[in-house]
Amino acid sequence: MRSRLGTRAAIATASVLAAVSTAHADFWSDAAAPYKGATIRGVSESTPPSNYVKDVLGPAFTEATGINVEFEATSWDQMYDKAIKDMEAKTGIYDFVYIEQDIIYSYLARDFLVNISQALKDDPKLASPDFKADNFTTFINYFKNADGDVFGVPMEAFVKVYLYRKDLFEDPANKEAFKAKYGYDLAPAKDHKQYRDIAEFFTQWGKDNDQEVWGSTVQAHTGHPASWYEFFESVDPTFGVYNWGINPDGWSASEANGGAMNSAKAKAALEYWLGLLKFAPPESTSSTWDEVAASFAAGRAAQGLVYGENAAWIATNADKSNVVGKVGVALPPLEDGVLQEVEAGKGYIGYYDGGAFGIPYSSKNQQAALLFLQYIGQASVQADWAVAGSRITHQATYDDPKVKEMDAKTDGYFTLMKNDGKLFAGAPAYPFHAQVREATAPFFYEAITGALSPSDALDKMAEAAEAELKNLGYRK
Amino acid sequence: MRSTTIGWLMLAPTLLILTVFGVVPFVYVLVVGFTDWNAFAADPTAHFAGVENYRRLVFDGQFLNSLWKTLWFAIFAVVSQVVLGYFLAQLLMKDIPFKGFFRTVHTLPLMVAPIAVGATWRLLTVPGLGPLPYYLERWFGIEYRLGTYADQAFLTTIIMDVWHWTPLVTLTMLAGLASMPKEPFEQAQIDGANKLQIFWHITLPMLKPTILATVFIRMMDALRTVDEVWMLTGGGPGAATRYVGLHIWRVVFPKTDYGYGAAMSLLTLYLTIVMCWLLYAALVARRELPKAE
Amino acid sequence: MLTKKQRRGRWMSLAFWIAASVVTLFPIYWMFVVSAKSRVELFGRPNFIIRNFFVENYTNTLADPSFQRYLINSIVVASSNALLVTTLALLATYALSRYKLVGKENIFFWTITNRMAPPAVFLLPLFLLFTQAFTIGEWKLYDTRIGLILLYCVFNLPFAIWTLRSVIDGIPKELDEAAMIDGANTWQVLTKVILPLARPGLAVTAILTWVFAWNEYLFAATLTSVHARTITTGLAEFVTVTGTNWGQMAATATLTLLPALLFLGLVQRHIVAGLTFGAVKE
Amino acid sequence: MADTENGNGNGKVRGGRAGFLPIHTNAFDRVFIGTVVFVALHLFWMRFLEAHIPLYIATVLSLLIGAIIVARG
Repeated sequence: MRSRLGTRAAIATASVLAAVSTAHADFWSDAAAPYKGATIRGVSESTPPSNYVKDVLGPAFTEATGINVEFEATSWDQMYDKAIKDMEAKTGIYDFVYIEQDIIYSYLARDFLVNISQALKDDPKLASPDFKADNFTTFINYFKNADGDVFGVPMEAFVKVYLYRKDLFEDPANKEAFKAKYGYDLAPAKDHKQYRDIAEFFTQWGKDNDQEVWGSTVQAHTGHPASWYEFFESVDPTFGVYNWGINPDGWSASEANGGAMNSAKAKAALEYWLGLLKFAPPESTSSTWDEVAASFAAGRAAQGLVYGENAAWIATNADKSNVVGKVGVALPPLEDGVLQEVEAGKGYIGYYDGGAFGIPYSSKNQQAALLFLQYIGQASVQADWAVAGSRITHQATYDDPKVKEMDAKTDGYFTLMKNDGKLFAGAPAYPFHAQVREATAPFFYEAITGALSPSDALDKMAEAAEAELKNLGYRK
Repeated sequence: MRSTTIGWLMLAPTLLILTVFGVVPFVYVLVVGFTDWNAFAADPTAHFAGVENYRRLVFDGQFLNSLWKTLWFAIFAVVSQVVLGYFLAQLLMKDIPFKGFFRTVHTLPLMVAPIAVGATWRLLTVPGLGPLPYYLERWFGIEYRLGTYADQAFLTTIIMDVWHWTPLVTLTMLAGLASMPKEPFEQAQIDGANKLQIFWHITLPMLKPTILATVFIRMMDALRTVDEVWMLTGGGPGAATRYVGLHIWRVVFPKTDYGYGAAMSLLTLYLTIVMCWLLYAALVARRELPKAE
Repeated sequence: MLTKKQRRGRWMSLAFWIAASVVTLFPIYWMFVVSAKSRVELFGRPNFIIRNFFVENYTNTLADPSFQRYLINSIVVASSNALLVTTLALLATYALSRYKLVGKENIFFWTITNRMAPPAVFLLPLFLLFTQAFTIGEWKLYDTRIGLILLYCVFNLPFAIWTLRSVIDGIPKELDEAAMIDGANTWQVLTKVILPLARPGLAVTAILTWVFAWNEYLFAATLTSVHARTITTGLAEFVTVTGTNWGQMAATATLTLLPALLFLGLVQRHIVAGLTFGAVKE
Repeated sequence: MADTENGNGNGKVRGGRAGFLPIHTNAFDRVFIGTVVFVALHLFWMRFLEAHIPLYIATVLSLLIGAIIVARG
């Protein structure tokens, strides 16, 4: 939602930023002189980090350069529709667009975006001395092409982590009862069996104590892609099925053709995930990422996989969350052998999510937009932005005192991101991301409602994915 | 005598706007419907594909299913609205205290934006937040989960539509009832007809034009419902409430399947027009009949 | 003098209407309840009582400059569209009703088909038209209020023509013919004879048109960006972002409803009068 | 209006005429009906018959039907 942290803090921060920019006044006002009075327009999803750009960084940039920024923060679906339509039709409405990590390959395949590295090389007057790709975390690698040129300036990055309720897990009575029932100590789950046991245990605990508490959140909306994402990006990999089980060699999905979408591992993963619904709050089949975070914040779940952008406010903001100070952060539970595979560089254990701002080729104010993207990519603006939106894109941001303070309150979420971020990965490099998702999702929803068995659903999905890939002309 | 030129001039702005904003996009869609254009295909340019899209469509189970769902949704919703609207209009004809107040309250839902209707009903029906699932379970032992049970979701979309649009039907019915002459009713009562007979032989035939017009306009809008359902269920669970407007939206936007989506919407438009034309023919026939006798 | 039976009937209807009003109001009341609570208060068992009004949901929305802009845009777009549509529809229906025009029944039906199209797929061509075809130099129809006002005619004109048709047909031809014999020109006939007689019908058409335009979402969301966004698109912005902010969304929805309510209150009398008039000649 | 020769008296009257179609039609209506039939026949053909009989037969057939409707409907 619109970050209200934002507006109030905005004034204070803006003045700080103004001070910062006077230090660099030479560069920003000099470089921007030819574009003074121009207006650049951008579109993004309305998230706390975006709203920070809208409320704080945009106005600060205008003050430093005289370039106006019109920032359209809208819903996720709308943001995609409009950005894609604009670039597809080359209308030139937007001068910078939000690029979610998973759509970048589609955009690169279509040459929608300006090569930022190249543009700065071509016009050195525009290149800010502060802007260096090396300052960023490895997340920026997702926005590079094969030659290492940057096409997007990361503005937010999160990992989807395993959140659990510390208060429940550390309660001695619970520990004892758990040990008595399952024969091992109650602790954040390391593997799927433990996770399931804990989910079962706390669901029963909720019933016995007449509390509205269930074992695990499940992001299982039966009409929204969120559920599809949770499975393919966060659950399937922990069973050792990576990149949706699609084999780029011939673009096959079914096991018969060399893919893994309907492999035994994938079927076990889906069965496990659907099995969690028994131990999930009743709203789970209507839950997208938003409701999962809301359920966890309401204290209705003992554990769950939650997108990182929510971790911070769940753990710290008492206006929005019932579980402030009670949240633990850990790595997702894994099947045996997956961690070794991942460390050997073969896969990943969860979703590294986020996005960047890029410049469409059709933009008519590319130079002004370049300046803006460099402005928000400065090291000096990162820490406040990180606190407002719990996002980190610069390596150095981790060491900022404000961020460290936040890190302590969130049970080390930022530390986990810093140390284990490498185990997570963004979406696979497919240009047909949304197409395959939409083609297979109907069967997936049927699996959640129980109309299809996990095995049948995955078989049908593999078939549908291959048909779609053929139809699109990738699969021969 | 009246000059037809002036008549055409008066029609001209309407025709112009409808042509520019209605026909031009239609022609565009018509053309795209014969291509294989998908923005993220291996070859993202559009190529002429003949009737290939339509050939795929007539075998597309998901699309045909969503058509059926939409049709049933529209029929159930519109029939309930007409029955309920008639009943309420009859009651509003009677002399009751605070009639104006009740009428205003009854008209309220009409004022709520469809997208807000969807949001409001979502607030009502989400487990853990909304009162409906809570009290249904508590008082009647019904497990109410829109995300899980297809029938419940389907029914809820109908109830939501009835809640939203019955007021419009009531108002048109009220107008129809109020304008009916009194004599036939008085005569029938003198002749000793009972209530059912009066309804069947006098009220219904006289109200028929109003009913048909209402059905026509409501049917048209029900068949293109998107906003409310998108907000409430997103088309789920599974494809239970993925009505054709929503289905097309998913194919055209997230999936960027422009060619196929264009074909799909043309086919839907075709079916809607044919259906409405039949209704319209019935309506016009009705209007001309008294003169013919 | 009421008989016992009639009196009982009155009480029964009264009881029925109270019950019906509760059912009608319940979702709206719930929306209001949600809008008056903080996020933390909403967790747990549903509670219909508002203990302490959480004004922040409202103040946040109201203080947001973009919200104010959305509100103004919505008012401008809906009102202009209602005015334009009612005027054009009056002219069109008058022409269809009084002139011998070739194929007018077909024209009438064709205008209505414009309301039948599934909106989703027309978004793409309209987007292209708005951004590339309808441009003058740097100026685009995209993200302008005038663009929305004209576009909403596509589905409001058919509706208006449909409603007004019976109104105009209901005015005896003899009246305007008599005026013409007295030397009135077409414009005078329209303003002096037709307009006063059709006023209730025009009012109801304008009201419903206004409501449709006020409530439209899909086109407004696609064809505007910053300057011409309407209030319904603002509502949708609250939906898909981190930890759905139900309270503020409900507050926005409630605020969206208010102008429409005001409108309804002002014109309530005309609604029924207008539709009644329209059906006289059926 | 003297359109009672068409037993059911069911139809649009102004400028129309009575053909074999159950309602009175003008040229516009008949072209419309012809188009509707044209499209319907093709769709059904693709769904049920194309496996055995090529589609252009449907085209020929529906053009024929369309011509009859426009001429005599």
